[in-house]
Amino acid sequence: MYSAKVMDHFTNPRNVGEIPDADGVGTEGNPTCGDVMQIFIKVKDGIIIDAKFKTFGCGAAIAVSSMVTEMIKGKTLEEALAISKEAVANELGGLPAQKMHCSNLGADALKKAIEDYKSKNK
Amino acid sequence: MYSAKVMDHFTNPRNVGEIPDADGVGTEGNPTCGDVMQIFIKVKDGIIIDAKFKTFGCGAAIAVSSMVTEMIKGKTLEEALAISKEAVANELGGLPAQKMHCSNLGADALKKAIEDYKSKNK
Amino acid sequence: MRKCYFDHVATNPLDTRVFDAMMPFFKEEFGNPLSIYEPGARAKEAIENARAQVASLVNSKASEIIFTSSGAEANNFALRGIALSRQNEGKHIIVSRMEHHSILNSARFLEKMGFAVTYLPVDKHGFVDPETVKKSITKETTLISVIHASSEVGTIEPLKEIAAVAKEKGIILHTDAVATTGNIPVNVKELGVDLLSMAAHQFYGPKGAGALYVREGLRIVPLIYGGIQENGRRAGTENVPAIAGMGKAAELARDEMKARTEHVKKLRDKLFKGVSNVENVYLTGHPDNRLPAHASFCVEFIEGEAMLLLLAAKGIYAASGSACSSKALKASPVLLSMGISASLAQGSIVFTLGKDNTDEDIEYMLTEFPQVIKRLREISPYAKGWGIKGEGGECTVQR
Amino acid sequence: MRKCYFDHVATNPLDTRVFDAMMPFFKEEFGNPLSIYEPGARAKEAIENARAQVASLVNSKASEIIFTSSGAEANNFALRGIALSRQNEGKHIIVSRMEHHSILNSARFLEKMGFAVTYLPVDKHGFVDPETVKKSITKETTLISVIHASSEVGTIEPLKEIAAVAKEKGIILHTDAVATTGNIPVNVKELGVDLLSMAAHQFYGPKGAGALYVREGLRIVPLIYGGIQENGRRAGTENVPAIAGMGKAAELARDEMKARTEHVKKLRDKLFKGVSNVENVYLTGHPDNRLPAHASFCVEFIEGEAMLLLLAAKGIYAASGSACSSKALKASPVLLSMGISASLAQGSIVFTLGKDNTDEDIEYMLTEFPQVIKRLREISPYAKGWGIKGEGGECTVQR
Ligand SMILES: Cc1ncc(COP(=O)(O)O)c(C=O)c1O
Ligand SMILES: Cc1ncc(COP(=O)(O)O)c(C=O)c1O
Repeated sequence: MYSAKVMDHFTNPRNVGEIPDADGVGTEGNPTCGDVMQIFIKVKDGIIIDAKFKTFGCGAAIAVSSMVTEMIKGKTLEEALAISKEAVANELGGLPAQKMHCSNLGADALKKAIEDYKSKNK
Repeated sequence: MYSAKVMDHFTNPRNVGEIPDADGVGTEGNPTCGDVMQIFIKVKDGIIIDAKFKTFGCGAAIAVSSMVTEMIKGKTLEEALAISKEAVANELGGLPAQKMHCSNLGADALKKAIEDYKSKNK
Repeated sequence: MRKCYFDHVATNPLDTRVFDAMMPFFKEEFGNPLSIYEPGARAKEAIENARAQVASLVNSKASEIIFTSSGAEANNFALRGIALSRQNEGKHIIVSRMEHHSILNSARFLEKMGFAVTYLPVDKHGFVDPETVKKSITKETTLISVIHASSEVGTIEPLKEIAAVAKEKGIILHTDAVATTGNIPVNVKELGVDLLSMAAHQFYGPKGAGALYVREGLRIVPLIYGGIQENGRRAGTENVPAIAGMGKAAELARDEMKARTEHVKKLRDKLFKGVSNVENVYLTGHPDNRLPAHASFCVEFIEGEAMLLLLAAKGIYAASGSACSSKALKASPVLLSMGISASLAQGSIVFTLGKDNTDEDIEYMLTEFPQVIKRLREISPYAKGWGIKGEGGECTVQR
Repeated sequence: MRKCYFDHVATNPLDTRVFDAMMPFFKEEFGNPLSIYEPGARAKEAIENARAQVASLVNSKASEIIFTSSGAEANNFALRGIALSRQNEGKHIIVSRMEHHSILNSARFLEKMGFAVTYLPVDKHGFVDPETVKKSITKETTLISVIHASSEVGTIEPLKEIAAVAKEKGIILHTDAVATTGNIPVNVKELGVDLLSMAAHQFYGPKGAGALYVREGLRIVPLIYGGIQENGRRAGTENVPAIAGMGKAAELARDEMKARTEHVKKLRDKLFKGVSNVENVYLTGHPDNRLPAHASFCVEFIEGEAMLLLLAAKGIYAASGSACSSKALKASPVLLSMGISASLAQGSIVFTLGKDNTDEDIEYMLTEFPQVIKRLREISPYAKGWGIKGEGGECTVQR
């Protein structure tokens, strides 16, 4: 069902956890009907220097969270904002069709985290 | 499907043929929808001394004809008239339900042969 | 005693290679294809592999193949599924008089549900006339179903021409290709059909697996509701080994079709020639435009079941459309619709050959069959004077 | 790595003895049961033999058993076949919210055809209340369908009491006994049902064979029309090997039921005990009045598919009713109807044991499962502070 890369990120997720003094936190999803992702970022000079996540959800949701946090580290906020759902899925070697929309919340949670950072640093 | 006795009478039918100078001939059935039996009898002193048949029809019809002609030889006309469809079927070790009514015409053809004889000898 | 199986239209023997392809899915790989763990995933893979194989046999996309449990299920599904899905556009369907019971009785069910059904007449060879199809179409017509080839008389219908008529009028066309798929080329694109039924056991595959081709984009109401198997179009835990077997059988049929056809046609023509020596035996169906393995006759003055039994006693297995040999005790409606009289139809006998039949089988049959006819004619009140002719008689339907 | 198959509710492994009983009908005895010659007759005999074996398992007459291709087909057949055959008497049917999709979606189809359907609520254990059934009955009601036991939560319904209500009102009662037949005693007379669905692959029989018990004298409209197979009630060339296998599986289930039940119940209770040590894991369904091989839970703070995948990586195969693990992406309606919240239902996990599971399987599972939970809770935003408790927690649904 899942690609080897998805299974790798699911079974050995990178960046699990919270950042207590995060510069931005974004949550996306809804536990009553599916997955919930929470992304924590640490930003320095407009660059994401650390990222962590907590996720309630299926294998795809956990792999997506892991992948997104990997992808954004070292990126500028603008570069990070440009990451699309498709980009995450591609990086994972693809996701099953029915998982594309409901479990691929990483980019959305990330956007919220960046917005959170920006609203705090206006 | 058929009992061993039916198969025996079907594959080795007794009394096949016509009696050119028959005392009575009876035909029952309809070739457009099923079986037709023709029974020929020779009568002496009220006793059936010979019987033959010709049949167009399935295995059951042929076996029934063979059996009926066997059963009536040596019998009085009254005894022969008393032979029922069930009696023929029993003598054959039973017939499949759907064959009981449509292929078991031997007793009817026999009755017609006896009537034919009687009408000629009034 | 020699055994000659000449009833391939009833069902085929299972090809050993097909059985081998089924084997793993009985025991080790027993998982449910819906399950997300490995054994389930392998069962799923087997099904998708089979789907591609079946699609390749009929030149469709894999996603256009829905597996069923039999040809009859595929036919019920097609007829009722399309009639229902399009009932807002009209409640008239057209079927031919050559159809299998599973189409005819589905049509009758639809009649009870308020649909109008036209039963297309056929000519003496069993052909449906595309012109008649055209004339039968009304504003209410949503579906036409015409069999690809009759299993009873072998006649192959002019489907392309019928498809042209259907297309012109924007009407869905289904064909029951149970007797043809795997036996002669079946190409959904070339035929121009929207739906097509098939059954694995008709091409050396297992019993318990059939399929319906449904052209992409066509909406069909399920026959069996439930889970999301077959994309929600046919529920029920999949019969994985049977489906895997159907796939393998489809692959073999595609690869070996030409050789198989040549083989059975040669034997069948030998059979035709031999039987033409018997007087008052009439070929049913068209002499040339017919299934290559199919030889069907009406034998005058005698009845089919009696022939079958005497042949079987000699190890020769065949079929008949006589009233007495059907458990419903009705003469084959197909034979009657071709204008064959009920009494001649009583003498129906059908030999359908297969890849494993041999020249010797045919020779054996050609010595036994005339004797069976002779024996039964000796018993028949109608056959005075008839028997085996010395020279060739005419071997066509003469009514 | 140890492989623990704990998903018997999805499908069972095929018993070797069952496979052996099927074998002859793949190759040598491939004849069509309708044929009148010997090979066909032996196939027919195999089917009738299997019919008697299945009848004996559920205490019916052989003539009351109709073979189908699956449990889903039997359910569709029952619901629609009875609703249609009795539609002149009324167009209202009653089903419970515990039903399988094949019942629920058939009911929805009937709604589209103009029937009214009542969906019976259930309590927190999943029980249908016979009083509620009684109150739901109207003058129009013709059919009630209540599952014998839920495959999702294991709860066994009070069918006898429901049958008493149905009988009093002269209403036909169907039960989906797919999860029970062959696993616990199923006696159509004692249960008092008029129709009962079953599937061979749920008691170590093959996929591709199911059956519907239809009480003698009850008229039912066919689902699959065609020839005269199954007395004209279910058309299609019979899947002879699968049917023969279902018969053998029924015979074995009857003979070995007691021993199998004792075995799985012992293992299941050990599993219950072990899992009760994990905090915030709730048993679903009734703790006692449930299928003996059935252990189902909701694990708080984490999601079912993720558990399934991590368990599968350890060779442990289970099922879940979570939205993410269903391809329809909906949480199990059964769990929701029992009052379990959608977010708790996301943590659904179901272990169903079988005769070949061992003590060691359970011990292995009891070491791996808590670790899987722990790992996922570490990732979960909701599980702060939760993990494995040292002592026994309460193991029942607490909502
Ligand atoms: C309770 C219940 N009913 C019906 C079915 C459908 O049976 P099948 O998968 O054989 O079609 C299942 C499936 O396992 C089931 O568990
Ligand atoms: C032309 C045709 N259609 C449909 C069927 C029904 O197929 P099945 O017996 O697989 O249900 C048959 C049976 O052999 C057939 O010959």
